[in-house]
Amino acid sequence: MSYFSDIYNGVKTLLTGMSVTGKYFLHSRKGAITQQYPDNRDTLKMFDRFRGEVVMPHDENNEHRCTGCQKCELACPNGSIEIIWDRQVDPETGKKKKMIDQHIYHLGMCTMCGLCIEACPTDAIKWAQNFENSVYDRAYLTRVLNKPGSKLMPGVED
Amino acid sequence: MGLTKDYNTKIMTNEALQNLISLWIPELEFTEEKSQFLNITVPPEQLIPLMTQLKSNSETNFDYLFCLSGVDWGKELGVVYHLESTTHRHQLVVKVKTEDRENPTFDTVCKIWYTAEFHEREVFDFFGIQFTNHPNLKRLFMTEEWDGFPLRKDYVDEINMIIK
Amino acid sequence: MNITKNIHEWLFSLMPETTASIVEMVLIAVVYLAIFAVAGLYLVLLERRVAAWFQLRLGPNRVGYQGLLQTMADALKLVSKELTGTLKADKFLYNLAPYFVIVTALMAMSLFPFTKELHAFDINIGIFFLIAISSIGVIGILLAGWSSNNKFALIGAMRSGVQTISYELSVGLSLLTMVLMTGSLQLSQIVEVQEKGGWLIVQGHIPALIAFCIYMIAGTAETNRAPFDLVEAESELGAGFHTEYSGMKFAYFFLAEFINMFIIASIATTVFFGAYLSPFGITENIPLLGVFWFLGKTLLLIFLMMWFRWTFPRLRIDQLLVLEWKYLLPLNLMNLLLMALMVLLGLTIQF
Amino acid sequence: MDTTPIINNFKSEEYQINMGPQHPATHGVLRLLLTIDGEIIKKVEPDLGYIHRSIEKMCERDSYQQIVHLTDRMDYLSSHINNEAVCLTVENALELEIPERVKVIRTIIAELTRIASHTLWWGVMGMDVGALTTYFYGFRDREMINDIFEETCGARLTMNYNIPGGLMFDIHPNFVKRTKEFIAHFKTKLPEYDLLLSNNIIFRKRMEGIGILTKEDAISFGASGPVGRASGYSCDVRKHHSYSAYDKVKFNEVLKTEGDTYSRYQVRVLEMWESLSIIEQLIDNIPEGDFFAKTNAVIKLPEGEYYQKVETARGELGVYIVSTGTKNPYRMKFRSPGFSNLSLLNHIAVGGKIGDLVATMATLDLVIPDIDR
Repeated sequence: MSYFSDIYNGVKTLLTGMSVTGKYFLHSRKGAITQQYPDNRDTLKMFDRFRGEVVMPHDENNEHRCTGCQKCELACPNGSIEIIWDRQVDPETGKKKKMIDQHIYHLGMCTMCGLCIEACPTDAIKWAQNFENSVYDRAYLTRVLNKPGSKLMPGVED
Repeated sequence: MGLTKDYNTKIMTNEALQNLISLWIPELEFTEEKSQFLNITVPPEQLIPLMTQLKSNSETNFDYLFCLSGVDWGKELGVVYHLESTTHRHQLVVKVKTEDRENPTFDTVCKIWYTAEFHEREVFDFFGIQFTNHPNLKRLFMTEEWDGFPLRKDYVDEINMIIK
Repeated sequence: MNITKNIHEWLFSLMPETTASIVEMVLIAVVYLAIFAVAGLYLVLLERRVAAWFQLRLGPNRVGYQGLLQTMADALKLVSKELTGTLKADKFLYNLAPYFVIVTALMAMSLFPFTKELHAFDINIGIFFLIAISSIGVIGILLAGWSSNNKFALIGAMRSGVQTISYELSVGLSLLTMVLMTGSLQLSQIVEVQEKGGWLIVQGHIPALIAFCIYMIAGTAETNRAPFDLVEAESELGAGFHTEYSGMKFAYFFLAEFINMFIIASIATTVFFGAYLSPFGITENIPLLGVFWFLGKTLLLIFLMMWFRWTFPRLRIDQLLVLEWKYLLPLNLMNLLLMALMVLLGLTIQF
Repeated sequence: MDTTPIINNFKSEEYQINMGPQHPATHGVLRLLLTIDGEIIKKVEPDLGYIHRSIEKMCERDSYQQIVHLTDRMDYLSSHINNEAVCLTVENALELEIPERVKVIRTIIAELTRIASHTLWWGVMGMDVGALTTYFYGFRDREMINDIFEETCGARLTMNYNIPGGLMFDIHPNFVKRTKEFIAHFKTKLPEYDLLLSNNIIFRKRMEGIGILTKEDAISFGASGPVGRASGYSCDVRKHHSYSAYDKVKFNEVLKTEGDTYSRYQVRVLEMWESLSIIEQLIDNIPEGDFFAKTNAVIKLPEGEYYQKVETARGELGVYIVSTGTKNPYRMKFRSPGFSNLSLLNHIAVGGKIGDLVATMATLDLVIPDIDR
């Protein structure tokens, strides 16, 4: 008789399985878990800690907080940050001071580990929540983070 | 499920282990310095007798080889065996070294622990250490025609390696 | 049905009788082809949408309203794709295989009674013909797997051969069980019996129900759909027999699968659920609504097959054979005897 | 360019077939060289190295902080636990006192990672045996965990949340709330896993009695994690060599004795319940305090050898560091669970059919970057 009870139990488990999927089918109107990505661009907001790319915020006077200490460059495991700097005379104090010329960031090499931002003593760089990073040419992935003509915010020291 | 077990039981202390093992093979080097385990350095020719004994002796019963790594100590090449007993829960490290960098050869332990077959292939792949009697000793990760053994300290590859 | 009658008279007035009848046949064939090519396309869309709803997704909804033109676009893409093949393939058989599959699928289409009048080809061995035709398709699959010079495809094809030969038996026997009640293989006769005495699944009650279950299982296996999709078994064989096909040749296989599904569901509708007959005869006065009822029932059964597909894991090849030879076949034979006894003793339910 | 020489000594009925590197069932770029007689597997020979990045060599040039992010890329499904392994090794070597808060948070996230990994595995497992819908149900639940991770750590997969000494930053204020939401959600969904797949007759017939691994073989092959535990081999590192906050929570080590594919499946599903209970015990009791212990900017491990094992979702991950006292490790070795688990595939798959091989491989839960480090 186990032959028939096997069939009965087998069919029962199959029907239970079908009831699970059937339940989702009936609730499919409200239950879609997928997002319709390019359409929901306006409402799609990433979490504030999301690691999209490294940016250097500038204030309205075109001033940033990077002193050129190169700690981020040292912390980066992949060499995605390069800082070109020289010593210039600070107009206020008249002393020679390390100033960044270009803060170069290779997004293509970045693994989003966040060590550079942890390492930065002056909070000059931070994460942006932008995730649409695809470009047509690899060269666009190399970015200069400080804007042209920008200078160090006064009062920011190592 | 439902099995109550006493975890973290060690039957033999490192000292007792050392005393026992030194009875089998006299010329072993024991050290506990700079490591959390008891370390045994064994000459290559004594490796198989020691390992067989470690596995089969009911007091030691090291039946679990949980790590097998090749190490390049600069002058010497060697293999480090991390052993654990699943019944007695004590751990042991066995090291074997050779100064022959051209053609380093040890005996395989993959008859004792099956897992060693893959691990030894990995060591051969990266350190060029030959294991005699290994059933299928060939490159595991690298391609067959790869030149050199990448994890050796004297390996140079100017294209693929970025030195900081 | 006036239009068809008018065309018929117009054709016969235009040309000699033989030519006219040939032209008429060709016309009917073209109409059927067109209808079922489109039906196949929309079945693909239906499958994708239904699958999406089972899987908490939305499914294709971009091309056209709610994605209605999606499969058209896909077909266009497939037409424009390059036809690639393996170097050492047996070119003749390789090219022949997709046609084998699609032609047999389309041939079976002509037999179904959509309404009393809309019935292209009513032969007295209807069901026998359907079973025969639907098992020719496997030759196409075997050819495809054999000729494409790919071991994965070959394994798939061989599995297909084993599977179809086995499950052919169950399809045939379960339909035979129903034929015991009708006493005829002709589809129009079968429907007539149901018109008089109620749907066969009601008339035959328990054995008919068992026969229906067996038929659905075997029918799903016959169309090589999950849980019997060992032929394709994407996680085991990549894509099985059509691994090496691309473009329109692949589309033929793809389309044939869906048309075969339609055929299996249509046979079930005709034999078990009274084809175009409405439930309790509510729309008996409007014969054209028969099409609606026929398609409605068929789609319900197709939905059931989709439900199977998106719920169950795949069987293994030996379990597939165990299921057929150890479970379905003995049950089927018992069921056949039971039905014969019932018909003999007059235990069927008649309205 | 075929680098593997064709093995001759075939019998006349046998033929060879390449499963992978591009094959749906090998989950990545594993290449299996199968010798088959009809449908029966005669020999399985894995060919590795398609995505070998030589992480061990890269570690030799990186500082200890930098090494952590490389381990994300090993077993990407339990990246947090990999990070934890390296951090624990470094912390033990430095004899750092780690705040309780860090330990508890690490444990919670590790268990969330385990659930995330197992739900993904469950979905893919269903897909491997042909039930495609499971994939989406598994991902639905995993997505909630990924959102928790993203909110707290900033990344969904390669989190790099641990640093030697603690955590990179504190948990997000929403972390506790979201985790509780997830627990409530997942407790209603986990029974569905059983209804849909575990009890299904087809699934059970597919899984039961194939790919049998005995306890002795499991130990000898170095099987760990669910693979070992399904064979009755008690190998839970969380129990035997407790780390982080695992000594403070009560949980069972899920053990099965059959050692077949179905028991490996069951162990993983039951482990999700255990992980849930661990999280439940800890989530309300996250102690206040610092989220890191102060370390030097340049970490130099004292000369010596260090070994630390942790239990990832796949099994025992060992980190072996040989230090010469500099800021880089002299030799770093990862003993990955997948590597040992793969080595036993030939042993348990021979004699089965192609379908069995796929099911067996699915329950080994191989992640190829973990093997190809």
